[in-house]
Amino acid sequence: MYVDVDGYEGPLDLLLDLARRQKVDLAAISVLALAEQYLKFIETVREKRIEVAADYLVMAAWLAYLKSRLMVPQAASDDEPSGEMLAAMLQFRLKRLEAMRKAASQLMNLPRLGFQVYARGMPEPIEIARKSIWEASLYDVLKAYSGQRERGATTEYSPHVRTVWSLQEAREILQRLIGDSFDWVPMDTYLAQYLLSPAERATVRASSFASSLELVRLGQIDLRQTEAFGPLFMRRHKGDAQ
Amino acid sequence: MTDDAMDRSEIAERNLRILEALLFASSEPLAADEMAVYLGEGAKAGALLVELQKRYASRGVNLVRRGDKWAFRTAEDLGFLLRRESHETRPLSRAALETLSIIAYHQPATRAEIEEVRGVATGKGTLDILLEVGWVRMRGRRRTPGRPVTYGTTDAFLDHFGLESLGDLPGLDELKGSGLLSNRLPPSMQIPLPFDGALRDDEDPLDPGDLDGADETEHEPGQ
Amino acid sequence: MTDDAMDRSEIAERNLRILEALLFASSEPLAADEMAVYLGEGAKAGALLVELQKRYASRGVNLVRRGDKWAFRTAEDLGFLLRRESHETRPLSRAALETLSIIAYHQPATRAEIEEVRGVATGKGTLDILLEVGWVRMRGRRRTPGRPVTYGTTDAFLDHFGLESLGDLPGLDELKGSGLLSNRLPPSMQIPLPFDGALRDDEDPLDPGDLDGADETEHEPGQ
Repeated sequence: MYVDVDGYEGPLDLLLDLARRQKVDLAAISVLALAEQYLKFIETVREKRIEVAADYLVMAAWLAYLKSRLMVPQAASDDEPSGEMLAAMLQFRLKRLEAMRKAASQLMNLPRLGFQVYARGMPEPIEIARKSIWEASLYDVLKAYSGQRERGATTEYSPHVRTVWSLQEAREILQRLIGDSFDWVPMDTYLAQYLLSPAERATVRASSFASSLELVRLGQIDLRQTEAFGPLFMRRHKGDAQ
Repeated sequence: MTDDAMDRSEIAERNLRILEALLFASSEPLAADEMAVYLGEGAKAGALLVELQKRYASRGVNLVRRGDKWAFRTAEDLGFLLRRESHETRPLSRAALETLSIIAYHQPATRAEIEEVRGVATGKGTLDILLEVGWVRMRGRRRTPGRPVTYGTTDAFLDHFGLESLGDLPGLDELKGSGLLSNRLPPSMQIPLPFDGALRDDEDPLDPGDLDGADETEHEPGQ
Repeated sequence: MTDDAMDRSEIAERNLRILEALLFASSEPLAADEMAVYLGEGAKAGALLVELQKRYASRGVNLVRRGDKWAFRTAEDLGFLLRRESHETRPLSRAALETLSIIAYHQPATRAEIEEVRGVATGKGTLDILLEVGWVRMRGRRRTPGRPVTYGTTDAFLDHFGLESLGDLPGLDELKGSGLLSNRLPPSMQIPLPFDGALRDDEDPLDPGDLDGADETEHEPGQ
């Protein structure tokens, strides 16, 4: 969770404020003193058990490093930037931030539109008469035509939905009709009432036959046919008697 | 010019500048009284406004009086600057495309005939657009009860779609060949030969007034 | 004066009137090109605008230049008269203000560069507000790893702050001299100037979709 440290906008802002308290030109500040002040400030804040945002801690670590570079004489073989170089960099960043702050306030002090300078209060809008140019290609026209004719054709040739007996349906009906009858009865007799409609005859027979085979497999009924294309007889399976 | 006179003209100029700025920035016309409070003491707003009006009389913007209020307005002769025509290309709607294609193949076709092929009622706007674009025209009136208007295509239609004549519209076999029509269509299906010659035997000429922009009224789709 | 010369001056007057009318009618600055189409053939909009600017220089309303555009605005010295009470806009936050000035002086600038100057992550909403007000725009993408979006100011920014061009930014020369617009130390090497022209060598155009209101996503401050 980010906790704003006393209303500062980040570590650089805090540093800038501390530097200003030195009451000297930024070019003349003591970076070493500034680093110490910053570290002390962060320490105080942490003692108050205020959580400090990571940015501030990163800066603190960097300043501690800077401090050590400034205080310890550089070895000749040292590849790292000198303390003076780091200090100058920090000074530059502070000056740059301060300059941008100043620029911002100068900007806001300019004669601004709507504050010191005004635009026409009653602008006269330009009326635009929109004229459409319609676009279509021959392909679009042909596609539109074909599409419609196909739509028309399909609806013409699918006039009615046929009743289809599902296998499940046929099986339930057969089980109900055969019931406990152990007499051989032709399938068509059982289905007589459903075979009246010529449109449904085929589906009723086909589904019932398929279901009866399933019922035989389950050992619920027996099937018998005495001759080719002869009537199909069904009865309840004997072994299944109660 | 005496010093005094110069001062006075300087003061007048300053007051004129103030009036200009006030009138320019105001979002509504201003009365002389309203503006007077911004002027130097003793200034006569009315007289200054008349002076300002004179100065702008020949400019592109004039100071005009509306009742007892004043405002800057574009000079009347330059009003055309504020009206602009914009041309935008827009694709034809699907309904318009369908209607156009039916008229193209089935012409002369009445609105009822178009609707029969489309399977939906044709909104008034759809035919209007096609008439306005100039691709469709009213040909005549069918000699049947209700005397419905017959529609056909125009030369502009041929021109736009790059056709030399209606005979160039692809027929059934060509539409099938190009894949636009499927091959599974019933053999009974036919595509008419479009006809855009003179009036047919079952067509009367249009009634006087038919072309005055009024659409046929005999047939309003009930939806 | 010869007839020819008179004709020419009449034509010029007419063109000036047209420019006046167009510029008065619009509350937004207009580009010379936009207006040129309304002028007579061969008219030089640029020269005419400079002439018009001269004529209005001492008036209560001035013709001002904002980037490539022109607009009539009330004279700065009369601002105190026109101050409107109702014009209460929420002032920009300090963060937004700083971000604006960094973008103005360092443009084109990426979010990382803005954060480098401020020394703090840019909260969500800071850049958004500037984009929404219309003072800042996404210019392109920097041709560096991650292709960060580059930000710059808009014509509306110039218009709002009454700047003819970015060269008029207050204190710019001083900042240039001190090297504070540089990203690098020492500042003597190269001093970048705020730049709102076409894309630079190290900028790519924005990706499609960049301007759909979505902010760049490649850089989300972790806080």
